[in-house]
Amino acid sequence: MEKKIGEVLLSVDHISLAFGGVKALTDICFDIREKEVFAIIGPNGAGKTSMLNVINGFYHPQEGEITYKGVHRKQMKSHDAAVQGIARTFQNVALFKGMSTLDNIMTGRIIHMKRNMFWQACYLGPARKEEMENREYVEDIIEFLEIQSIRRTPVGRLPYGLQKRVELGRALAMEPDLLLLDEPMAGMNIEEKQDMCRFVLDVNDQYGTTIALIEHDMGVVMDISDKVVVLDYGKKLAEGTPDEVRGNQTVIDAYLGVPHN
Amino acid sequence: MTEAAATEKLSQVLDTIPKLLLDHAKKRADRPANRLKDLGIWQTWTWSEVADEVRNLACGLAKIGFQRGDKLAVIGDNRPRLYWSMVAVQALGGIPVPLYQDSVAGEMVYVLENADVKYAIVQNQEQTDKLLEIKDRLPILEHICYEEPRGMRDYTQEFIHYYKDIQEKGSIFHSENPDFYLHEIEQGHGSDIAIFLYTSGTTGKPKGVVLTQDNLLITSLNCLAFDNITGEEEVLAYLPMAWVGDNLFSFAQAYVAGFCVNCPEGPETVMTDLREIGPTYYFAPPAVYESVLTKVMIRMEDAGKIKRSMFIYFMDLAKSVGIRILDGKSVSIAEKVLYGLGNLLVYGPLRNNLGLSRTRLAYTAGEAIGPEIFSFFRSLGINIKQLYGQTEATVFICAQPDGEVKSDTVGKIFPGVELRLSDNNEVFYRSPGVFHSYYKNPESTAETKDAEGWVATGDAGFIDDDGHLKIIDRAKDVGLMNDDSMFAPKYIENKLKFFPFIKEAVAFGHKKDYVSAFLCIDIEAVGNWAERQNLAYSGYTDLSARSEVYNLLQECVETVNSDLARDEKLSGSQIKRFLLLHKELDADDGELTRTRKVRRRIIAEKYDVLIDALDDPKQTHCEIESEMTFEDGRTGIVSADLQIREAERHKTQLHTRAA
Amino acid sequence: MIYREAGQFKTSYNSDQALLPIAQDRFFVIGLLVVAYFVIPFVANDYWLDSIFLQFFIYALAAIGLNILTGYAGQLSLGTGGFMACGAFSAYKLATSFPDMHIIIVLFLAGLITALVGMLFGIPSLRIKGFYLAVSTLAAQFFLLWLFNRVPWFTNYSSSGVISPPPIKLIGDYYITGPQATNLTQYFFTLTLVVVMAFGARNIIRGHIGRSWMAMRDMDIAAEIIGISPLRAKLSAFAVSSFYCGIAGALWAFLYTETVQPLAFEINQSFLILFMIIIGGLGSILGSFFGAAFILVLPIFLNSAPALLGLQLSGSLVTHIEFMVFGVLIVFFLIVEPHGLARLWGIAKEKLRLWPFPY
Amino acid sequence: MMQAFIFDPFMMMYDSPLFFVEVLVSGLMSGVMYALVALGFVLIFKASGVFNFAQGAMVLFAALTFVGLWELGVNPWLALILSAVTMIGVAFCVERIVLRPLVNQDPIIFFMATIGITYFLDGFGQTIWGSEVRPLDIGIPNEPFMDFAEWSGLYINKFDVFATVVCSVLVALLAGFFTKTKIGRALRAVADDHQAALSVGIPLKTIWTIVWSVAGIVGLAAGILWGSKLGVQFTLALIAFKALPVLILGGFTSIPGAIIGGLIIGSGEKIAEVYWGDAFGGAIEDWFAYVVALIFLLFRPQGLFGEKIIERV
Repeated sequence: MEKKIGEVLLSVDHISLAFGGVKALTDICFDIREKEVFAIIGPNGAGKTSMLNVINGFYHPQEGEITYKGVHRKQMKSHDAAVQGIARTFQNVALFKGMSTLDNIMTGRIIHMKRNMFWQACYLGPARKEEMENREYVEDIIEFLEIQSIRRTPVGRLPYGLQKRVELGRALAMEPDLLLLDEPMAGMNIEEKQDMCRFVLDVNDQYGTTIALIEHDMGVVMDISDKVVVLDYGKKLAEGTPDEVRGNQTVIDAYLGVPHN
Repeated sequence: MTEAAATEKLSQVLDTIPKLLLDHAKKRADRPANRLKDLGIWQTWTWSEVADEVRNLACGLAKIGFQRGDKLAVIGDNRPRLYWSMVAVQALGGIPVPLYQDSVAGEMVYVLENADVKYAIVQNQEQTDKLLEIKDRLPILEHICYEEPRGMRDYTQEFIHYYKDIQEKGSIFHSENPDFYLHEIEQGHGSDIAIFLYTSGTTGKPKGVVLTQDNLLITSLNCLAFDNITGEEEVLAYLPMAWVGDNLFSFAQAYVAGFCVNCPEGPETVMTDLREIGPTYYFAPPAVYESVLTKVMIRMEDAGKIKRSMFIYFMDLAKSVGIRILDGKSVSIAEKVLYGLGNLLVYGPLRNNLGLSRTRLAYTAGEAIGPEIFSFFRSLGINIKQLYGQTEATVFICAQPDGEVKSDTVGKIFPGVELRLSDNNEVFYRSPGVFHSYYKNPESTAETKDAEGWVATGDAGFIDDDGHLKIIDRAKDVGLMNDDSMFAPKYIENKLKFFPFIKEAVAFGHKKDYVSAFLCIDIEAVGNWAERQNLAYSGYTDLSARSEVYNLLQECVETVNSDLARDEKLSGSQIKRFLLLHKELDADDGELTRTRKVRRRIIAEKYDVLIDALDDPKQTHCEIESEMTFEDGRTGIVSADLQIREAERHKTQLHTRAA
Repeated sequence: MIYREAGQFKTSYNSDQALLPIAQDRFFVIGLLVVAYFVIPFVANDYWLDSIFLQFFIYALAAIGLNILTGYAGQLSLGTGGFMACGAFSAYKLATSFPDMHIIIVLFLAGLITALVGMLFGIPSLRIKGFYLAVSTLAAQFFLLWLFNRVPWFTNYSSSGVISPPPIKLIGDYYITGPQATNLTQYFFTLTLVVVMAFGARNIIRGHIGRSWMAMRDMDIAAEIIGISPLRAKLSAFAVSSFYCGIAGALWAFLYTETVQPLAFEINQSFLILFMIIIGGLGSILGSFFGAAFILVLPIFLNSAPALLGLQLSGSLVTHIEFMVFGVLIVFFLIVEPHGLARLWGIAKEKLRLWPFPY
Repeated sequence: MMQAFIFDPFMMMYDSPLFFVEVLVSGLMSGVMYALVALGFVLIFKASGVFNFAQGAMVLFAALTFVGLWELGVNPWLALILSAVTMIGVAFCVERIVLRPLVNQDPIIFFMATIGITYFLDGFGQTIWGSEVRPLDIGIPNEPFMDFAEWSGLYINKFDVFATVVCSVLVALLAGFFTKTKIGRALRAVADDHQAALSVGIPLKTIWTIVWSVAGIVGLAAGILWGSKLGVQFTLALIAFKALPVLILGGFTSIPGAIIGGLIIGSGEKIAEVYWGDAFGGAIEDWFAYVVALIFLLFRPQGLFGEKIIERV
């Protein structure tokens, strides 16, 4: 069925980022629109992850500006970004090893939980009520991601594929407007990849979440994304629909490392 | 008239399930009727809540045009909402037709059109897709209603409805015409047709067994009395809804007795859910008990030395003492004390881990159960009993009363049942549970049920000295060998299957000089054994080809032979030659029924090469190529070269076997 | 083995997330409380009530405090002694400035003041991690002790360093401090306080605040990116932790030693409590109790053991040996079982639940 | 009040500049001693990423052993060598018994383990050598150079000068050791990452043993110097606490940092004590260093010479 791409949610405007002398990103511009599945692709070291880090305020670009929900921002802490509805997952799973699947996903609800220390301490009335409501929300996600059977398992014991799923769950628990996925399918087997694709699409479809994902494996991306931006050596090579990008010669070269002659 | 008055009036004659529901909603309004493990906890519905849910659904169905006599298919895992839909349909004078949720679309077509199904209530997207796949072949199928919305938002066809939307419609409809629902129920009577149950059919096409409300309710009542089952029971509904057993134990009986039916989260969590609920009343086919026992043994293999020896010691003790205690026979003080200790250290914890610590009563039926499996559970203090029955009888024909439990009989004749044996030992019965007919199949009905209502079971058996029925085999399968000695394949196969290493066995001997057999190893048990022998293997086919494994199974076969040798009737049918199949028998390949019964003929056709080889004493091995279905549904060709073994056979001992 | 979980199913999130979801555990805890309230007081002599149990409860409280900071929030602190001192002196000032203030309020306020101080010294934790932080907490330790030593205002200008808390009534004629206070009153009071505060801590831990602490501990970057403000998480951890330590300190001075002096809270006290949570179990309330008990019983054992063996050892020698044993134990636990006694307990419990199966 | 804090001190400095210089110098001298202890920390941290809380205990233990042996009538030079050997032995045991089993644990665990070592060494040393205060006289008089004083009016303590000399020699040696020798380079490599060290061809455990031995010997030197200043006693172990702020200032990984940090703390402390002490009610050395360090931390967490850490995701 036809899904409606909405207004511009986040626009990246002439962003440049450098560590000491090393340029990670140079003059990047693109727009991410509501309800869109937006892919950032590129070879290793193309600056994909740095781009995400800039978007969710973990790195602060030296030049350029980011406009999110119509608000300009230059400097921002990543937890503020989270509160404003930007969630993300990490390339190498960043779960809280000491906690169970359930607790990990519950941490995603923290930004929605307000009860103060006192109520917490007696765990009565409001605090308990709040806890239960959020548990219910989380249980929906658990069912959605089909991880009921590992609800109580410490995440450390889970296989990699499942850990990634739990991490996605944690991000979803934040009820984000913009979900950043850093190589969600990295290191997965075909089956797991297919599952992950399904989940990504379902999230976009059911929760209406805008998704920006980095992917290494070009094939996967092309199937699921509405729009693709190609980075290489911190510069933007191309932007457009999967087909346009697929056709683009410079992209093919950069990707397959074909020397120009 | 007012709703209250109407309910009052109805509750005087509780001859249908919908009426019983109204009664419970009144008498035990706040007691739990259903639980479902969902979203991490056991969501609970009380009887009054269930009553409302059912009413709304029924009215909703009526609203979208459900008429008296319409058939509604129910497809999915055990879910309260699916059970409710059956009641709702009955309330409207319609007929629910539960189907096996794991059968593929192709298999469903026949049943659906044979039953003239007009409506279907299904669990989820998966089942919906199956129906859509075959819808064009089912002209009269009008409406499909799904229970779980996940992934259904793109299904915009107007004939597909969401369960809750229908209930929505229903509650509005009810508020508009309040006495419609009660009026509908009022029109229902005990003689009404309650349900179609399609027998999986070991042979040919499945047949739709028509059961009436009386069939279900009267049988249930007898059973409750027989085992004094109360409204306090907790049961776990995890067996296919399309199977008569589930219908009686976790549907009809629940509505008669008013106890609580719990539905597991999903097929893969059954064991944990079982453990959480700890049912007081439990039903399982032998296969389940068997796999449980195997798992227990395998897990104990890895236990520490002391712990294992303790386990073994107490299990031996239990075998002698526990069963006697359960049968109320006398035991010495010393034994009592020791057993108490064992109960503290082993039996209690074990029962608890298996989720059976609260189980007062456990039934097994459908197949013969292995003696040591049976005695294992009984020695733990779990009152597991056998019964004999079939769909056509609404289950009960014979059952074992407390204190009179034997592993090799199926018990005494059930209250309200008459039983007789024909001269060729076939079992006939007549009872209030006897089915109405096979739907749209008068001739089979006539074949099975005579004018006086006697039904042929097709099983051969005899009554032993204690008045217990003992089943040997399907009457038509009992064959004659060329030396005129009797050949009861099922009997032999069961004896083989009682060994943990043997998953399936098929014996051939009718009109042959000697008996020969296919064996399928139990990959879990044999694999574990192989590990302990540190014997490397690459997979099922490889493992079953190993001569070590052959030796292992040869012992089993020879034990069976010596066992058969004790019984002069069967001594002639000792196994001479056998081979291990290179693949598991699989329902997807049509070799087994959905209830894992062996489809003898199909196997005979498929593997005729092997059978010939077995029949020809000169051949020592045989090439085979066969198609098999893999986990993911793809099919492929597997080929193997199977060796054939000769087993030692024994002379007939002249004394008959001890019972 | 003793666990019978079949049939203990949860029909609401409330019961599913209960502190002790398993019935057998509930019975066990209730049993313990019954013993603590109705058996010990009537069998134990004054020595046990006054020295052992009182000390145990107070240590346990302090250990819980430190465990919240170090075990749950992952912020290593060597300033526990300082915070306890802070609690003790603020309690002293309060009690002397407002003679008829009720003891509970005194303790509560003392706790709050310590919490503020704790937050103050917690500020560096926003910039620095691990042992850098340890150093900054050492600063707290030294600075605070110096403060109470040197600034006479805190000791109400009393000439001698040693000052005793004013007698305070608990209820009616029951004194909780001072000469008229009976050991029994103090026992019940402290016991109740510890039980309540322990459950309080447990509740905070299992709520969103506790989760934010653990998230910080396990992976601070990820925590920040899911919207946990490091400022909030870390400072709240410091605050709660100091609150507990403060009250523990106040109890120590008012009920146990019955003198208020900085000496009681110097660096070794901090280490002792750190040892308690390492041995007892980082990130476990129960562990805090185990650790406290262990550290408390060990010296007693070491003192009596040689005598049992017929050896005569000088007091100083015993203390030195005590030092060595502590050192060895710490290293041992860090190597063998970093999660301490609590983890061992947990493992044993798992085994019992699975019994007779090995897994 | 205000006056006592802001006005008077500077007045005093102005009034008697010479006295100020003396204070400063003696401060610097004790700063040198702090640096010596801090050096031990830096060595180990550089090479093994372990924050060795036990450095203080090692100082005490080394000093105790030295004095103990000497008192037993062993020739002081032999005693010196023996104690050095003992420290190497200690290093060996620590690596074998504590560090190796903990390898790949996160630093905080190591840190706590070294606290364990501290307790053990304190207990062990005193169990063997007893806990009473032992005067230690290594023949360097604790008195000013009179003739220099007469000439300049500045009183500079011989012992302090000696300490400074020893210290600078040690530093020089270490610097050489780190830059010139193969092992030294390996050690530097380890600081960066363990794989690199292995690639140099020296097994990690050897490196750790070496570095702990060196730290032990530095400890010995510090112990003897401090010991002959304060007498050998338990308080030596507490010197460690003085060294911590030095580290914060200097950064955990920089030898020059340790030296300069030591000097700053040493002199700062003395000056603060002399000029502001009374205003605060005395004995502010206890915490002065720490507060300086704390304030410092807030503005430059990685210390004067430490490298800035870029966090990656």
